[in-house]
Amino acid sequence: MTADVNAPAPQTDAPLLALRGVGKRFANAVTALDGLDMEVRQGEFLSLLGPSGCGKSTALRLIAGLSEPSEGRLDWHGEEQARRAAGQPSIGFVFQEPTLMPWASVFGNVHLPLKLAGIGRREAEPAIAEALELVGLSGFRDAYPRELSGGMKMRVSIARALVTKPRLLLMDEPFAALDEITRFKLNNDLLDVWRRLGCTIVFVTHSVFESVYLSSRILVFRARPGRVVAELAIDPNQPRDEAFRTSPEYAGLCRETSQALARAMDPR
Amino acid sequence: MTADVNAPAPQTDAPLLALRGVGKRFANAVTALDGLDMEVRQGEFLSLLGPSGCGKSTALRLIAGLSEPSEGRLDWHGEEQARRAAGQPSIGFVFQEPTLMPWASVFGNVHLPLKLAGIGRREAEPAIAEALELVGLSGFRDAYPRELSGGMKMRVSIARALVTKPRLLLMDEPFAALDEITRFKLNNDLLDVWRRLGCTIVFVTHSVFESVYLSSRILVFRARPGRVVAELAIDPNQPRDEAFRTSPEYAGLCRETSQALARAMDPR
Amino acid sequence: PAAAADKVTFGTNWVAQAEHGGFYQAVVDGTYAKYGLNVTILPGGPQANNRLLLPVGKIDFYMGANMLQAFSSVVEGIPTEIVAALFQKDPQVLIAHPDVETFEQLKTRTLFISKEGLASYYQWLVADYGFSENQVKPYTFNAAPFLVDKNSAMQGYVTSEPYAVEQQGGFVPKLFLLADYGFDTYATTIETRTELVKQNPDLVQRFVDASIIGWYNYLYGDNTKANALIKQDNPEMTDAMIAFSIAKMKEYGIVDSGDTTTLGIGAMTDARIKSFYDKMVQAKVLKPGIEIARSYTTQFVNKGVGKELAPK
Amino acid sequence: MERSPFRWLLPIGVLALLVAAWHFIVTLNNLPPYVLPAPGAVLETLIRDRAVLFGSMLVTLETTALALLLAVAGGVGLALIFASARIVEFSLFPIAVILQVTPVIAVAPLMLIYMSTDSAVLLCAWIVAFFPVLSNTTLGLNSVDPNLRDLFRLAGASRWQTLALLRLPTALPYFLGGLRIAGGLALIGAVVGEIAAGSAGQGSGLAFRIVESAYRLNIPRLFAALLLISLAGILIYAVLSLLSWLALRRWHESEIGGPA
Amino acid sequence: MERSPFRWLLPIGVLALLVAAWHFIVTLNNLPPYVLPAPGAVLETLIRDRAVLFGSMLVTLETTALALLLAVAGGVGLALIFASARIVEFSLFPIAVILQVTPVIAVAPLMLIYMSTDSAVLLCAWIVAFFPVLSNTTLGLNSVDPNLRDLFRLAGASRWQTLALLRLPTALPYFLGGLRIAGGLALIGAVVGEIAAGSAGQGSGLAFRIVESAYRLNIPRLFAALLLISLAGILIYAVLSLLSWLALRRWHESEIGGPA
Ligand SMILES: Nc1ncnc2c1ncn2[C@@H]1O[C@H](COP(=O)(O)OP(=O)(O)OP(=O)(O)O)[C@@H](O)[C@H]1O
Ligand SMILES: Nc1ncnc2c1ncn2[C@@H]1O[C@H](COP(=O)(O)OP(=O)(O)OP(=O)(O)O)[C@@H](O)[C@H]1O
Ligand SMILES: [Mg+2]
Ligand SMILES: [Mg+2]
Repeated sequence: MTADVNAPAPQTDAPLLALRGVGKRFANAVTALDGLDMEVRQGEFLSLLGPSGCGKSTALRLIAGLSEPSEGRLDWHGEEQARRAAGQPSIGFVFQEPTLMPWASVFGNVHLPLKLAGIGRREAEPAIAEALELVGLSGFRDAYPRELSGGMKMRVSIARALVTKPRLLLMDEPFAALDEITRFKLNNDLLDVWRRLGCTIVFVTHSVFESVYLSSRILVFRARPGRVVAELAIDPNQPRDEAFRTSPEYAGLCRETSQALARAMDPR
Repeated sequence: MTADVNAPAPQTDAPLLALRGVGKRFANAVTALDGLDMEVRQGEFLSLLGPSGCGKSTALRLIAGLSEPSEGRLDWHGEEQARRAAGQPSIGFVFQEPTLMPWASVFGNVHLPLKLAGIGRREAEPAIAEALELVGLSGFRDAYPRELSGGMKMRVSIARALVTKPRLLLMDEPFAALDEITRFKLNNDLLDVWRRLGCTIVFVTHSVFESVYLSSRILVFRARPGRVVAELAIDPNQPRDEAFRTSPEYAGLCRETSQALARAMDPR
Repeated sequence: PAAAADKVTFGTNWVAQAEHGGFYQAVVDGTYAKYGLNVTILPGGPQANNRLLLPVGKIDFYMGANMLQAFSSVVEGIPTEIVAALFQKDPQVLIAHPDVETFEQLKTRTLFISKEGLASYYQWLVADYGFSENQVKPYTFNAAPFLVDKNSAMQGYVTSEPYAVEQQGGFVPKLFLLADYGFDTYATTIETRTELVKQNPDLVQRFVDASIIGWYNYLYGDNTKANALIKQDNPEMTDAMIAFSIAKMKEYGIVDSGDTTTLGIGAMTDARIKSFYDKMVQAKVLKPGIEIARSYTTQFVNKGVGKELAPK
Repeated sequence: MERSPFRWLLPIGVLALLVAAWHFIVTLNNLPPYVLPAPGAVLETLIRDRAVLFGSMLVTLETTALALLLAVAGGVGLALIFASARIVEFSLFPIAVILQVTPVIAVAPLMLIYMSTDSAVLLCAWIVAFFPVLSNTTLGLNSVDPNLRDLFRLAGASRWQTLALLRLPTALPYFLGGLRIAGGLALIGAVVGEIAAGSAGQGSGLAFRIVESAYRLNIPRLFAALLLISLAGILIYAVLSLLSWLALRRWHESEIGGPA
Repeated sequence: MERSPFRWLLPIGVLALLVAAWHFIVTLNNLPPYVLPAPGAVLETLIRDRAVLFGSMLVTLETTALALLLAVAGGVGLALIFASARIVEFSLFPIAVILQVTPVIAVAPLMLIYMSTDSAVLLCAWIVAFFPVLSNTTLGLNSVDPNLRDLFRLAGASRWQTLALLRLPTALPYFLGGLRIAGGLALIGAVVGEIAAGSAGQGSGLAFRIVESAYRLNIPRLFAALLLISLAGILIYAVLSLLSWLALRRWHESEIGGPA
């Protein structure tokens, strides 16, 4: 499978979700987020970048509705608002840890979201096979999680998030455990998926290069309390390919992003 | 703390360990390694690079003695041989997963190897504080693992491996979950530790850049069955600093390594 | 002199109650002391715990329930024997609702019988009267199932269960004392080790004599102190219950009837024991050929001890 | 060794050692059979009275099996009800505890008023056996990996799906642990139930044999009956351990590396 | 709700409901007290006979506490021995199972030959209670995260250190689960032990009150005794749950989010 990196990007400017003055304080008095304002736009590929422990995962969990903000609010817009009201959010989440069910095979783990949607084994088979093919694990469908390498587990988790073709894809450092070549391939595959499905992706990464290569927009976080300190927009219609990766424009964007990140780490 | 990147590297050419024709086959008939020949030299910084699932973690576990090869053998040399015979291997291991004890605080987790060596809380305090300072977690000594972000957990794990100042340090993608700035800082800190302690480091990574920046030697693995397909030596006395990172020499080495990796991924 | 008194322990087979009255009497009125004995009574419980303590020497005398157990001791080679029988009649009774007129009618009733009962006298009821095991339901020393099931009867001690039935059920039940229908075992015996009989017959004699006197005094004398001790050992016991038990013991001649008028309380005769054994063999409760003579000795009883204490 | 067929010899060897010790204690101290019968005498009795004893054992085993089955059904069923919310668990657990601590010996007569002997025995055995299943299963149902729980939440899993596909598998090792405890308890529950409420006479279980033997002071026979109970207990435990191994060997730490 | 102080009202409310149902069953069916006494009558008896009953309860509770303590010591001790190697566990577990399934009712008379009544009662209660602790602790000791085990191995941890610092903490939630089962079992073990081996008469425990009340058809009093046992059981369970919560709330899933 080769990604059609030249197809038009699905981005629109319609807002999907706005976080307004969101704060998150944990029981142990750690303030993970404070006064976080950010927007997620319909169909964009948004990357969150920031130092370790700055609240990226926390923000992603808030967006997913897995935890409630201690202050501020989340506003959903448009179609998605209706969907959520009807209790049919279509979210794919790749957790920072693989989060596989130890008692199920690779196939079973990837099948899970479909099964939960009432799609049986037989019916789900093609979609699962496709997802496993995408992450290069076709040969391991009957293996159990404990028989997989770290990167393989993470790939199963990615396949599981993609198999439902969700409208909103939240990914928490999905490629951190992967070698560069697999990573590049999956970068392209993900872009392809994004374009084909026209879905919205919020992507947490530590790699400046990756964020620039993939995103249509990058938010840079600072730590404790976590909030957005910089925003970079990248032309979504710019084709993402080897040529882009070696272009001076890319290098410039990376430098810019790196500087923003460096500032975020030492904001004083 | 700034790393003294210009101190002489501790490398010698004396072999520490040789793996000869090592194979590893798991109970489920997956052959993770087959005919692996490699050497670890006294005092070197050796990186293992290779596609996901190629057997890097498996090789590291064999070196650590955590699993036995199905075929072939491991020969320890010199001082280390005697040490092992006396049952006093001094190994620090950073697992691919954080592997923290959920019931112990950050302090307790880092204390663990010292405690096992009979060093009490009070006595161990300065070493633990130093290790936590190194990974930037001084403020979290009383937090429990489940209250930490993914990257923070991994940093605790790194601190735990460093706190004993081991003679052999085995690290399985220690920095994969970290942002680039933290990562760069820890890269330098690790080089500093390596030089100061004169220890041997075997380092698994997915980042070509990282491997070139850190290592005195790089082994590139191919997958199923896993074995070494390329070897690159980098002058250990070359200072590792921002200048090196931006030098054309560095870029060339990175390109060379990337190509070796690309060949490893498609060996036919 | 109290200092020289022999310390002996007497184990009973149930919690303290009027059926043990004579022994308590001998304790409180100093009869045992007078016979040079310092007696401790160790009450039993629903499990016949104390019985095994006799052969191993933890207790010196044991209150046996009936002759059957003594016979099985012979079968199992346990060196104990009966030295006195305080109850001439086994108080074992079948308790029925008032509509039951005859013993025969019980054959059509559900019978609540304990496991021990089923293994012993009930086999005799099957053999001699044509009762059936199928009509039996377990008796768990609680009369409620009997009270609820109007078409049933249950086992009991004539001196004991009928009281609870009268109180709670509000009717006077029909009682069929098995002894009156031919189940002629002795009951509430004193058992001791054969070795003790051989080596210290004097001690045994003193215990038997004092106990017999205790029984005379308990039945016919002032038993208030004995009853107080019973109530102390068993706080569940009430004066009404004790009065009921004593009345029944007298009414049915449990302790003092038949041979006792001539031989005194505690009497045992070879003929009676032989007759009972033969019946049990007939009923297949016991095997033939048991040396029953080894299960008892009459050397300590039939001497008319204490007879003068009985009202004329 | 851990995997060799000889491993089965070990527990048997240990038991043999125990029996030998027992034998020597009896012969050296010259203990009479009513204090402690020699193993030989017990075995002899077992063989001589095999018809009666094995017949009784079958009756008891039947009760045990049924009680265990019902304990599983009841324990898991209650655990599922409790699992619906912490607050339900909190409100209803006292009732389960009351059931657990009710001495069946005391309530058996009341049971007999309303049910047949067999049902009463079964109920007694059930009361004794259900709690470990309930308690361990509840613990297991509450020990779900929070990340996996989030995953299910996100995937829009219904309460029921989360239960079936997440909480139940998580609870499986705990449940199987509870089951191993319940197995032995069902057996003694059956025996105690028989003592408390069981029928006597022909066709009755081992408890009656025990009571009867005790009454007749036939201690070797009492021990033969106890021996059968012990064997049944070991058998039940072995079967449940095997079951546990079969269910968990592919993924749970406790069973990776061979059946316990 | 889950955290509010009113949560304590819920189980009490449920129990109150149960008592009300009990009351109406009795009055509507006009049940005689010997079949099922009304709650009022039971309470009355409880208050009237409080001196005797509470005295007995103390005796029983003392036995229970001691038995539970010994069950923990014995269960954990055996689990530690078993933990030394799978093969040891495999060889010795049958003995533990034999102990578990031995009906104390049957062997109590034999125990009395060798020990005092009090010890025999204690032993009975112990036999009933130790197994869940043993079984769950063993399961927990074998459920160690394999990565952590490797970590310890690498750090040159001694067998003893691995046990103390890794396996025991891992086993803690399992152990505490076993303890909650054992708590109730120790209580019924004490009651059964008292019935089987206990001396009757003054200073004896609740079991004796129960047996004697049943025999005398003083059913309200029997229920008063049962009530006390139930209350004791709930109390023990609550204390053990609290203990469990205190020990695990900072790290184990089963207790994060409030005591069960
Ligand atoms: N459950 C929790 N309880 C208490 N504190 C928490 C909890 N989860 C996260 N935190 C704290 O919140 C802060 C942000 O955590 P978060 O996981 O969002 O960081 P992150 O940006 O994802 O970091 P990383 O890149 O290392 O994964 C951290 O300081 C962490 O210690
Ligand atoms: N316990 C196991 N049982 C069976 N197969 C295993 C086991 N551990 C690893 N494998 C297999 O061995 C191969 C090598 O695994 P290993 O973990 O060494 O890979 P790796 O190079 O570390 O990969 P990654 O970069 O993804 O961590 C994989 O194909 C994996 O499926
Ligand atoms: Mg994170
Ligand atoms: Mg790996």
